[in-house]
Amino acid sequence: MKERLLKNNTLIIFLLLLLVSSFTSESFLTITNVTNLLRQVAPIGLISIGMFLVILTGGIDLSVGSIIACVGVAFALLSYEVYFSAGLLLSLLLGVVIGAVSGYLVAYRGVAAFIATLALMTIVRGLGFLLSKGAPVTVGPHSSAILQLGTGSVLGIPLSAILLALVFVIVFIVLKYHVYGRQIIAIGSNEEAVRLSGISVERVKFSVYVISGFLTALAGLMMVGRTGVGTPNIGVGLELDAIAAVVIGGASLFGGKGTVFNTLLGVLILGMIGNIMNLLDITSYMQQLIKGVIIILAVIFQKAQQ
Amino acid sequence: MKERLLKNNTLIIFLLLLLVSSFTSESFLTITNVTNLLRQVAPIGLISIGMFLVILTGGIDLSVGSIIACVGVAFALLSYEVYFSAGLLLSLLLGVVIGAVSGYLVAYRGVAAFIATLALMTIVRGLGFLLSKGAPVTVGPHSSAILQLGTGSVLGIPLSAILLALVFVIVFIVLKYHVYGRQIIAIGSNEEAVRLSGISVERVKFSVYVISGFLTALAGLMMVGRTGVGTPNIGVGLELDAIAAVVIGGASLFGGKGTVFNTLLGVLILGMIGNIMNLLDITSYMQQLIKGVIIILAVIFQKAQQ
Amino acid sequence: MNFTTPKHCFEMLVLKEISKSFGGVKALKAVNLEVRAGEIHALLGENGAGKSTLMKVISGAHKADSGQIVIDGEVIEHNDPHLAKVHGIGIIYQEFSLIPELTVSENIWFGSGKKTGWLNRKKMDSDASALIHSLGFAIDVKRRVAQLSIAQQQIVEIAKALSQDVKLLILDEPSAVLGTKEVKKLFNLLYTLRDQGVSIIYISHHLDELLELTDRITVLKDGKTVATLETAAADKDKLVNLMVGRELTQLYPEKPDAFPDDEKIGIEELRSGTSRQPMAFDIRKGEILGLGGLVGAGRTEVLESLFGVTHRPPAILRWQERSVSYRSPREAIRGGWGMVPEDRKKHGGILSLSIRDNISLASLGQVANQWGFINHRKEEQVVRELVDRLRIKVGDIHSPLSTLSGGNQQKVVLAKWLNRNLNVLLIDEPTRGVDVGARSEIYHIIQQLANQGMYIVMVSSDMEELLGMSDRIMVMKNGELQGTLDRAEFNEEKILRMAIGAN
Amino acid sequence: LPKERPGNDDQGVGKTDLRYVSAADLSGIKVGYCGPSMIAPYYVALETIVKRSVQHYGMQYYMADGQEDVAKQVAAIEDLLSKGIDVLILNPLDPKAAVPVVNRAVQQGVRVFIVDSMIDDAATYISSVVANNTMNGEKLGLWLAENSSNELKIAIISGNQGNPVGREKRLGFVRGLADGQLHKQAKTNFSIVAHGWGQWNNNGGLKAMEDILVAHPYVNVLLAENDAMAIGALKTIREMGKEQQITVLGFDGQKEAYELIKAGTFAATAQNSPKILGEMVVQIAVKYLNNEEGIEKTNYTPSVLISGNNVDEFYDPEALF
Ligand SMILES: Nc1ncnc2c1ncn2[C@@H]1O[C@H](COP(=O)(O)OP(=O)(O)OP(=O)(O)O)[C@@H](O)[C@H]1O
Ligand SMILES: Nc1ncnc2c1ncn2[C@@H]1O[C@H](COP(=O)(O)OP(=O)(O)OP(=O)(O)O)[C@@H](O)[C@H]1O
Ligand SMILES: [Mg+2]
Ligand SMILES: [Mg+2]
Repeated sequence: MKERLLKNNTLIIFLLLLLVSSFTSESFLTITNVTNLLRQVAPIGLISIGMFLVILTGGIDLSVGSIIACVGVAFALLSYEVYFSAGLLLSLLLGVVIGAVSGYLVAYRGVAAFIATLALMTIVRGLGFLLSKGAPVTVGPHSSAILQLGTGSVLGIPLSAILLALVFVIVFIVLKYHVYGRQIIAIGSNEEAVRLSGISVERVKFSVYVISGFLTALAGLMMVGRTGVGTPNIGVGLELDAIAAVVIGGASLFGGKGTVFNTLLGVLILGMIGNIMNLLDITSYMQQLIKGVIIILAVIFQKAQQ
Repeated sequence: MKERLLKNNTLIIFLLLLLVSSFTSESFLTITNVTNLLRQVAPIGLISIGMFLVILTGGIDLSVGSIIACVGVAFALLSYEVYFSAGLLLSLLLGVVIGAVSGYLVAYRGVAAFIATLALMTIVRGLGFLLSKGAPVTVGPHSSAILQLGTGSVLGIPLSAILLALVFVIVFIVLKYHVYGRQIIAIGSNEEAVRLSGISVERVKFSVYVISGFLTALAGLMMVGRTGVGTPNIGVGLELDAIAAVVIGGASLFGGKGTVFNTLLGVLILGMIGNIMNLLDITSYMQQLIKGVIIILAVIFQKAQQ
Repeated sequence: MNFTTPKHCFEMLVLKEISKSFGGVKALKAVNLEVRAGEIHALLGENGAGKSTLMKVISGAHKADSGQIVIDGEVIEHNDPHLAKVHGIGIIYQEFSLIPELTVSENIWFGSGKKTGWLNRKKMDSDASALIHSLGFAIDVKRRVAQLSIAQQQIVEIAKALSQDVKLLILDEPSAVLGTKEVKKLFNLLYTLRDQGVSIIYISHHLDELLELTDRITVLKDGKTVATLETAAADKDKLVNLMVGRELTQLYPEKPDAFPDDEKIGIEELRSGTSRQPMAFDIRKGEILGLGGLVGAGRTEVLESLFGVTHRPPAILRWQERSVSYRSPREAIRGGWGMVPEDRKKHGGILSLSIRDNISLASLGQVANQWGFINHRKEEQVVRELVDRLRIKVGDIHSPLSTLSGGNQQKVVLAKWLNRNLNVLLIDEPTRGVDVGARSEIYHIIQQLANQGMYIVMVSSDMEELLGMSDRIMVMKNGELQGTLDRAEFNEEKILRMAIGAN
Repeated sequence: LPKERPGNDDQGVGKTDLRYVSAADLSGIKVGYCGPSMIAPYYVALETIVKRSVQHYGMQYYMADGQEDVAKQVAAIEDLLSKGIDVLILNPLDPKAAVPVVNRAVQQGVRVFIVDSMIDDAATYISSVVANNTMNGEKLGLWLAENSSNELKIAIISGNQGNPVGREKRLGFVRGLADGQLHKQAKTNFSIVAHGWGQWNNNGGLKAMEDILVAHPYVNVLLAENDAMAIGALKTIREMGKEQQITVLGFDGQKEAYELIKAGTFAATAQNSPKILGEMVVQIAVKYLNNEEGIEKTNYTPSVLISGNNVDEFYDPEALF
């Protein structure tokens, strides 16, 4: 166990960054900031976990940024039509349905994941705009409980972070102890061999896109919870952040490799980079530059120790 | 030959679209519109050809949208410092250098193309903003000859379209009749075998990113040529359009498959979709939706006949 | 160390103290090898002995950690396949090294042709065509390699290696994917080359081939040279002894005299690729039904349509008064069928996954509770039992399958099916590329399964194996059944005649 | 070769017009500014002005960028709060989305001022300074009604989808135009025949205009929601030789637009000066910190229409924007 932790480069990068951050900014390790940081990474954390599962099977999901937006808009619109809980369920269902469409195209029609989810990214974004008529939609008063999801906390820990932790634990356990998890990993390594072992490759592949859609919808609700508004142009480029987090976590884009723990670390690393740079008053142009360089360094470091 | 054309699904899709467009809008086949269309697709055509070469080797280049912007800004800034021709050369060199960095990371450091070029996308975009301080830069009067590249025409044919045709022909011939072209295709098909044949896989891989950087820089100059302004926030999401064009052209994202002719058709198809929908006054939300659906249909159609 | 090499050396190739490790694995430990000009030199050794690695060192695909390569008295230092070509070394790797998306002629000239410049496609095509003809084969050189059968691909590999003048030709298990007819042609070709003064290194696990073809044999064991002997002075027992360090017990298991009961599965309406006539045959309980024929005869396809792999209308199976057909491997496995596919690396095992995960993949239900959660302790116990039962040589069942030698990988793929209560096991080329020692173990396992009452169908291109293992042999040609032989009628020539349709 | 590229550095902002003098010592005050993005020259100019004005009063300046995404803007504000700012100057991406975080800031004792874009009244900010986009639109509409007689076939090029400021601008325009025509001829006589999207930049405007002019060659008015897109569209108009046919209207008062107005190819634009906005909001914040009375909740910058008549008064070749 100890050895494995020492060999975990993502963990090393994470700890290094933590150390550097604590020393360079005294605001970094304050309770406020840590709480903020957790709130900020929670939605992208959920998305990245879904993305990780998709990437494990050798796929990719570019539609997540659009799903975030579309689900947020849908929830806000529904808040005027149905009860809060019904709105929640229907919004999550929307995410699931979009994921199912991607999954169907990839698993059952053999469309390359990149292109299928790219098309859905466009379609779903358009849908979000159509539904909202292009303007942000404020959540109705009967559903303002959604704000709890974004800003509420239990014993000082943000609710959204707790939810993320919960999802993390479930996915961790499933990957390690459940037949389904074993199948996901195996498919990413050698699809044909898995098929010949009597496992329905299609069904498993389909399912990861559905999960990704679901988790992204959940993240979309969190985003609404932070602002109280469903915004159709939110989350542009988010898919790239999520993918970057997964890869910094050491996963391979060809599938079969990586752990959900490291994906979470990848999310935290990216979140911390953004946070500390804001704290250090680095201008946003410079931030982009530095972020790119850190991603490259992290990935090269990942490879170097292998 | 005839048979091969009949079997070319991309061509069929293209012709179908052409037919439908001509019938639904009488403006479509006017000289003005065709000229516009050619001007609009020329830059993205160049980029897609570069992208195609990268994809042939099994890679991907996400940095093109940022290169477009950064090169445009650099050219505009240089127009106040150096002579026109020097500005042109230096801007193209910038594209080449950025491509070389991607190529180095992918070919010599083994970083996954997706992540290396994703990082560069961020870095180069930041660089463009840093250079321009966030504001568009108007090209100096001594370099206004650049406008020829964007708006000039020879015998009624836009200069930019002629340039695109030239690049297309060169790439076509190289892929078919030059050893280098064989090597590019071979790498995407079976990298290990190429290495065992004593060919420097690294050098070939490196080179395609350089070419992609060069062609994108050329496209960037075309864009500047259209407006006379170097804009740092141009070209966001362009990489996805280029990739979509290549895939609609029947290429595989795993490399080794596809033709540059079909890539060009892919570019025209996407360009026409956007153009005809604008001509038909379809609202932009609907446009996104329709575009996504057409991409999916095209790809499924591609697969169906194989 | 001080090696002085005489200028006019009898040896065309001398390897001195070559060592090579991969991370912690020492693949070669100071190997010495001498190959004379104009001889066919065999390299023999167990799976993982280091044969392929040694050849890759010669071809420049790997750089040796230490040691010297001397070619025609000249010490060469390289880790560049191109330089090896300049020195007249041609090689056919064990794994295919063709480029699927290029045509046959493009492949033949790839690498050996110009490194840069323009191509003369017409000349390339006609030269390639002439080359293949001169080897005694015929393949349309304008076809893409992806469209060729494996045997044809192997021929292209050979043509590619001979596309330039070679002084040394290395063939790493070339016969594994060739049929008897092609192997004969290949041997004749090699004789001709030898007579022209070309040195040849030939690797194979088929002792008969080596005894027939080669002039000298070098045995490799655990990355070290054990001995080099004149073929004339060698026999099977001696070779096996050198190779595995022990006497080989009987290669093929005892066959039972009779079958306890007369249960059978009737196969009807089986259509495979090229066949016009649907096939029909029986599989008997407890027997091993051998499926013979030339490479490309459609045997793999028969197994695949039984197992529901292909998308053709599935075969109809009549069994215990019921009539079923499987549309997917999943359905077949539910029905108690299992298949060990032909291509172990592509379809059989998952190389990057652990040995444990590979073995339990098809039977996760057995070690999981009703909610699908896996009991790791139970799983490992089951896996360990199977590893012991099949005598799979593993250090740690958690290390990836790729760390095992070929024979042991094959056993893992077999072990995967032994954890289910199978009724029927389909085995495609059970010992392709597997060394003699492991082969014998695999044969005994298969026979044991049959004795326990399993239905077994075994495809094999190895005539000896087919004769030694089968209770009945079905022979196919061009996707059609040519006939069935009982054990009493077994006869190599008869089978061959049926396979080429000359009966 | 000209050695100097005109006005694209911090000096190009022009002189400050900060007349208010602070009595209190503000050197310990930390001011955070959070804008919607740094990818439009307008926002870059605004940030520069706010920064200079904050430093003018000796206060410490911090900034965090919203990066075009409401979620990222919320995160950016939170990061500012982590730094312990006393004053937040916010240019919200969305009127509603920033409300929860603003109220959280206020609870922590941070004094919040809003600039450029409106925020919802549910936010407990102290004061806001905005350009009256609707009013600006109206002025353009009125001007057009005034200066035209034939039937108007209007094309509109908007920035990006879902942007509330753009919406105010175009709706204000339509209102002003309708009102103006009703006054003038007791009926309206215009139709909006095309709507394109230009991503707020030159190229976008150009490309949108190409397709618009092919489909609707009879267009005789173009309204672009910012000057950059209008300038891009003008290229197309010129290429197609329709300068005489089409009246071009823009928003914001970008320097290049003024030059074109002087040249006569650009009809009119409505000033939305980042300089005035930035200086006003900082000045109001300083007044508040000095406990001054009578600070308005909402403050509008003057709405000014700039056309050929008055462009010389406003044109500043050194201006950043
Ligand atoms: N690229 C590599 N990386 C790590 N280990 C390797 C690599 N190539 C070979 N090995 C290891 O080196 C040893 C020798 O392998 P090699 O392929 O040379 O055996 P071989 O004699 O050709 O076996 P076979 O008869 O199965 O082909 C094995 O333990 C193998 O696992
Ligand atoms: N990769 C391939 N591409 C195209 N055709 C193929 C390919 N492999 C085999 N074939 C063709 O399919 C038919 C049946 O092949 P199949 O592999 O089932 O034969 P087989 O008898 O099992 O041969 P093998 O001994 O090589 O396994 C033959 O006509 C063969 O030429
Ligand atoms: Mg070998
Ligand atoms: Mg076979």
